[in-house]
Amino acid sequence: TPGCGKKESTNVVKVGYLRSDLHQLAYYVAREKGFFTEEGLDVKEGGVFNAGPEEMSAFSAGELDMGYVGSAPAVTFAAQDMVDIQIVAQVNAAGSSIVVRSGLEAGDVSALKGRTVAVPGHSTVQDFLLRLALKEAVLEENEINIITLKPPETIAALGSGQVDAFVAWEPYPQIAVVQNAGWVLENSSEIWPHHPCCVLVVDRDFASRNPDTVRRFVAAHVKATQYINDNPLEAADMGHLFTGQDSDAVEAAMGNIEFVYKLNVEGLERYVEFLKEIGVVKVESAESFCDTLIDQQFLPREN
Amino acid sequence: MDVGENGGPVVELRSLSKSFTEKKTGRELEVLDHLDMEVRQGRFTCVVGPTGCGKTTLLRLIGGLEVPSSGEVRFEGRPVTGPGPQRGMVFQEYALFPWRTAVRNVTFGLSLKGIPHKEARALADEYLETVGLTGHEDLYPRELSGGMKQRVAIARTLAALPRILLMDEPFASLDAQTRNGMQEFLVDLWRRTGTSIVFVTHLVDEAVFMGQEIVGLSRRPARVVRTFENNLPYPRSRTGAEFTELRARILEYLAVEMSE
Amino acid sequence: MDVGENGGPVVELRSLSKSFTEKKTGRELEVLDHLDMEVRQGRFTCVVGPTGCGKTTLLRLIGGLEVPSSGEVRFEGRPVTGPGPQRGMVFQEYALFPWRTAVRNVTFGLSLKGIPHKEARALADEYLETVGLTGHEDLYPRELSGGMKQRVAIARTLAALPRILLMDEPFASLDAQTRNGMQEFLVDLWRRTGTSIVFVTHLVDEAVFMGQEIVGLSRRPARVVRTFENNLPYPRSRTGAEFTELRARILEYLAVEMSE
Amino acid sequence: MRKWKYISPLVALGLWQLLAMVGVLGRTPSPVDVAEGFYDLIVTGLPPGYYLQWHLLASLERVLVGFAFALVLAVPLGILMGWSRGFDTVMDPLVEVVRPVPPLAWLPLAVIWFGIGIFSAAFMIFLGAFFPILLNTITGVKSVDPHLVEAARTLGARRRAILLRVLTPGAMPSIITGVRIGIGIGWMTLVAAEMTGVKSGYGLGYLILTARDIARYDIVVAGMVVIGVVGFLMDRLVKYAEKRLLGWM
Amino acid sequence: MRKWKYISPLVALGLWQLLAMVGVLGRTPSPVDVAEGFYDLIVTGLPPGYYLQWHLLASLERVLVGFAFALVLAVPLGILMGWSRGFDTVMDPLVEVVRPVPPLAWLPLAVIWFGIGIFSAAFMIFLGAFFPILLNTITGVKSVDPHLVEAARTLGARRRAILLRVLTPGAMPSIITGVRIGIGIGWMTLVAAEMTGVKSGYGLGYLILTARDIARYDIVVAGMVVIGVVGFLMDRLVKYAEKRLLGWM
Ligand SMILES: Nc1ncnc2c1ncn2[C@@H]1O[C@H](COP(=O)(O)OP(=O)(O)OP(=O)(O)O)[C@@H](O)[C@H]1O
Ligand SMILES: Nc1ncnc2c1ncn2[C@@H]1O[C@H](COP(=O)(O)OP(=O)(O)OP(=O)(O)O)[C@@H](O)[C@H]1O
Ligand SMILES: [Mg+2]
Ligand SMILES: [Mg+2]
Repeated sequence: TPGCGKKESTNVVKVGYLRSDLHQLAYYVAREKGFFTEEGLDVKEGGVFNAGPEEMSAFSAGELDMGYVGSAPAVTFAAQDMVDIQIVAQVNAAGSSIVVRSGLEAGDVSALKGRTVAVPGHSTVQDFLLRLALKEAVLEENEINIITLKPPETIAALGSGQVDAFVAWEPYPQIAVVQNAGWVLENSSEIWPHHPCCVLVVDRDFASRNPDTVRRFVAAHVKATQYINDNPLEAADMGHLFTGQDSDAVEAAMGNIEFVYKLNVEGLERYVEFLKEIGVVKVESAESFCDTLIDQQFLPREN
Repeated sequence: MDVGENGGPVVELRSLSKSFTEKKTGRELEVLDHLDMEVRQGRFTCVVGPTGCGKTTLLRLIGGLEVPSSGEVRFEGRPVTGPGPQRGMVFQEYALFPWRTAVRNVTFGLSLKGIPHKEARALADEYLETVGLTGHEDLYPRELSGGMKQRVAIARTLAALPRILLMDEPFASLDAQTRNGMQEFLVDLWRRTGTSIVFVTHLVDEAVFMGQEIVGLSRRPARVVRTFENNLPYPRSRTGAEFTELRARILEYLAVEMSE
Repeated sequence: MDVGENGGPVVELRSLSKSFTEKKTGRELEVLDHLDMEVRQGRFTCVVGPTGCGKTTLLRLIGGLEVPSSGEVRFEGRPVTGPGPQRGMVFQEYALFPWRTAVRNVTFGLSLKGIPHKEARALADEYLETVGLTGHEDLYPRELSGGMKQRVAIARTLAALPRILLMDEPFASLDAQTRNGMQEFLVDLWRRTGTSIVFVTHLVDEAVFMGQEIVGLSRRPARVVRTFENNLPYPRSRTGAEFTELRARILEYLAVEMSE
Repeated sequence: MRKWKYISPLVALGLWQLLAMVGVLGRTPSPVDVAEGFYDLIVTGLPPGYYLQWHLLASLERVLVGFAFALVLAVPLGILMGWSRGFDTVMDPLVEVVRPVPPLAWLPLAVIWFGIGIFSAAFMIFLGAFFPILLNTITGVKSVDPHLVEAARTLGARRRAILLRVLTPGAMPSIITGVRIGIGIGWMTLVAAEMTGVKSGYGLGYLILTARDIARYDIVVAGMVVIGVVGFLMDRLVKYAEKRLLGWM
Repeated sequence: MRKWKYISPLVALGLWQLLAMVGVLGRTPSPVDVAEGFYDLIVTGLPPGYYLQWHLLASLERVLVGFAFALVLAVPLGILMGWSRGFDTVMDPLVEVVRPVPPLAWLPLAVIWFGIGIFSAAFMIFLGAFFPILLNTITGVKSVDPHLVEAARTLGARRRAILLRVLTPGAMPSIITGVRIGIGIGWMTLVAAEMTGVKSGYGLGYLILTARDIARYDIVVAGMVVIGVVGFLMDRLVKYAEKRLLGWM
């Protein structure tokens, strides 16, 4: 406890992550390749979650020290004061796509006019990406029908023609492709290059008491990220094991994900700005909010 | 109507046996054992016997609600194969449809015959008048007293125009006063309509007050112990010497039979 | 024991009135109207009256299960304020605890008094012997016949050592044979133990067969119409001339009262 | 006594607010927060422009459709199962194995079968409502006094009349209890049902899930309160209908 | 008749396979697919190394903990509410408003309050099981023949003895029915409960959600079958216990 004044770091880290999320492959690689152990860490799985909000709730309940999570729940929960966390590293950038159902001709996003498009959640990064794409195609939001649906259901709905297109994170777009349910209209990097996606967060109190532990954890994460980029074939195999998804789909999806650890601060600010605009978060300024939320000190220094 | 007038047999039971298989033990339970009996047209026949001897079973066999194990049940000369509106049953528990008003209980059988609603209603009103229930047509069974329920049940059965009325201890759950009233009412009704009646009871008093013929059954398995003729004139008194004498005679006779 | 021996009054009802508010209509229903009555020590008192006149209400007031609207109920000189084991109640519906065996129904009151388990069991066995139920101790109520249930209820009440037994039509749901047997049994038990008994019934026969004093109540609101002394020696016969004569006298008297 | 009727919700609210103010509840929203959430829902909507009343209406529609299917299928099937021992023996194991499967577990199949939109939501609600109605109908038919059936037979009734004029009205009290439980459980399946995806963007369950996604716990609780109160009112409504319908009881 | 007992599941299976083979079921897995899913679950596990039996055990543990809390709280509360009219009047509205709130709607709060792991899952199951037990206990106490209470009073029983020795055993049949329904509904809350996040990676609900994420519908259905069959067996078990416990009935 802070009151004791001791700064003796613990080696035990309770970590949370999302089940079947290919974006968070670095966690799995660090664990399987022993990078955490190399750093002298005892990483305990505090919880495997179905969705980001539950993981953030677990931070609220004090059950987790660190977590791999999407930037949407991380930012919204922090803005609502539901959690006291810091973002200490990027997990991936890009890695989402707009997929159109098979049999539907579409040259670009403007062809979606009057169509039904699914996003995985209101105000998610994917929601924002869709809005950006619409703006580019000079479409008003009310010219298409945006619905909310979780990716596993979305693919079934796409196959049966219930939705015409969807935006989701990998590997769902590639699964839709492999299943012949749809084809990729646009990758998210074309809409917003290097846009931030999943992040590594830490409980602020934990970070202040165990800065060294956090640093070592981030180091393992960095190592894992580099490993993925250096060994794409093996990484794809591990992605298959991690998610249980079809290996062809995983391999194709890997190409669309940028596994990076450097924080895209500017991108996060832009996303917070968007959340502020649609009234989801109420902060004075996106910039100062991100300033307090993001802590880059644990990342390795550039040389 | 002349009460003494009697026709031929309307119900004939020939060497009738009935046994049940007890569910728990799987044992065979003999209830009726080669029973022979006749019910004559237009007569008021009472059946008395100790509890559990098989009176209800006997009546249900006549009604066609049970199938004999052996022997035969004939009604108007033809074998009985199932229940039918010619043989009207009046149950001890009234068995009124609780979701139907008095009059709609009576119309139940009528509308089954395809009689149009209005006509059925008018007929039912008549039958309710017969049993003295005018003014209570639209009450639900739970709003009626025990005696009134019993009358509705009788009216409902009468409306189906049965050629014989089978009554299974219909007054058993009534209190003494109401019961006496219902006995008088039933005798009166029978004298007016002339239907044949088989009335089951375990009270000798009741049988002596109403029946022209009193059939005494033995303990289970039931046989007919003896049939008493009762030619006392109607309306009968419950306290007269002849009444008391016949009652005592039957009780004694049955008691001797029972103690064997 | 000499049946003729009588003590002073054990229960005194002084100008007792009771009315209920009907839930549906909100009307006041007068059930007892300034009723005066005394029950003498050691006597067998029967209370008869028509259905719904207030017999049960009267007994419940003595038992302390109802509060008088006005007037007073005294037991052994002291006002009654609630139920207690000195005044044992025997209900028509047996009111046995269905989840307890016969003997454990009897030990219920004993263990409440803090009597240790073994001792209570031994005492209960004795009481069950008194009512002739040895060998049936471990049966559950649903496994007992109506008469046997009634005996267990009596044994249970006796075990609480009441100084008076209040019985509300306890035999009403028994069939005629069993009922007669229970009447004989109760008279016998009373002659052996000498407890005071107040026995409510609507059957004059029953009252005449058992009671030393027969209190006739009027229709609601109940008043005491008349108290008959019945000095016929025990064991009584149901068919003797004196019996029939007294029965007829009471019936007639009540009938006149009722028809007013 | 009647005036004490509303004391417990009030005391519970007060206590809740007190605990929140003392700070022991941590991040659980207080009643005042929830009131503010309500205000936002009514004035701004969530997502903005999507107001509370439309969320409620959309949910009610789904529940009614699912419930109507449950009613129309469960009652006749229940009457047949209650009446025919053979039919009951044959169907019972199937019913008993399907019954405990959580509606939520059907979600993936519901989407495959019915797509998104009202029918897959209604299907999940159907699953919740169907079994209580079915089981109560069976029980109701079995508990009809056999004397009534016998009486009807001696009055000349045959199978059809026994089913429609004796067993159905006789089982009605139990059927209506089943309807009450069924509509309650159907309503309780709402959140799961709306996880099948809503096309319109409306629905109380959808609202709760959206609010959760953006950490608006005040709105989560406001949504729960609406579900609770509406569920309570629906129950009272059915109870009232029951009283009118079963006047003879 | 007994040999017809298993005919309906068999016929249903056959029909299902037939429809799948004809191709009308689209992506719905056929019984043979499901059997293969079972094989995978038992041999490979999902995620690999996580075998079916451990999923089942983890779920059973959660359900039992939630159910135990429900039992321990609902029975005494129900007895008090059934016995004291005042207490009932005061508590009833609160119960009636909280009751219709879907367990799934509590999910966000459950995680804040109990974190992840067994207690938040158990809390959701608790919510499912609590109300049926409570309501049945209340009904049970209210339906105890008032003559029994009066008889006990004339035998010298006071409040404590009335509550413990008359009302509690008298309400037992109804309480046990509540327990049966409660454990059933608790079990049906499983998938929702395991959406709170699981620490161990085990759980049938978790399994179904995982399988759904990766579109392994064969395993989704296999999980549903396990839930259905176990739910059925649990019900039979409680029924059996009921028979032994209520020997006097
Ligand atoms: N369906 C049945 N299955 C098994 N046993 C039966 C059945 N119906 C009647 N019994 C038995 O047959 C015997 C005669 O029964 P029944 O009802 O005919 O007697 P009862 O003379 O009408 O008696 P009570 O005076 O009590 O009405 C009883 O021992 C009863 O238990
Ligand atoms: N708690 C009550 N509330 C309202 N009315 C009551 C209540 N208890 C009894 N009564 C009414 O008081 C009257 C007398 O009832 P009571 O039970 O004392 O009659 P009884 O003489 O015992 O009748 P029975 O011979 O039918 O047992 C009846 O009209 C009854 O409806
Ligand atoms: Mg009989
Ligand atoms: Mg009475």
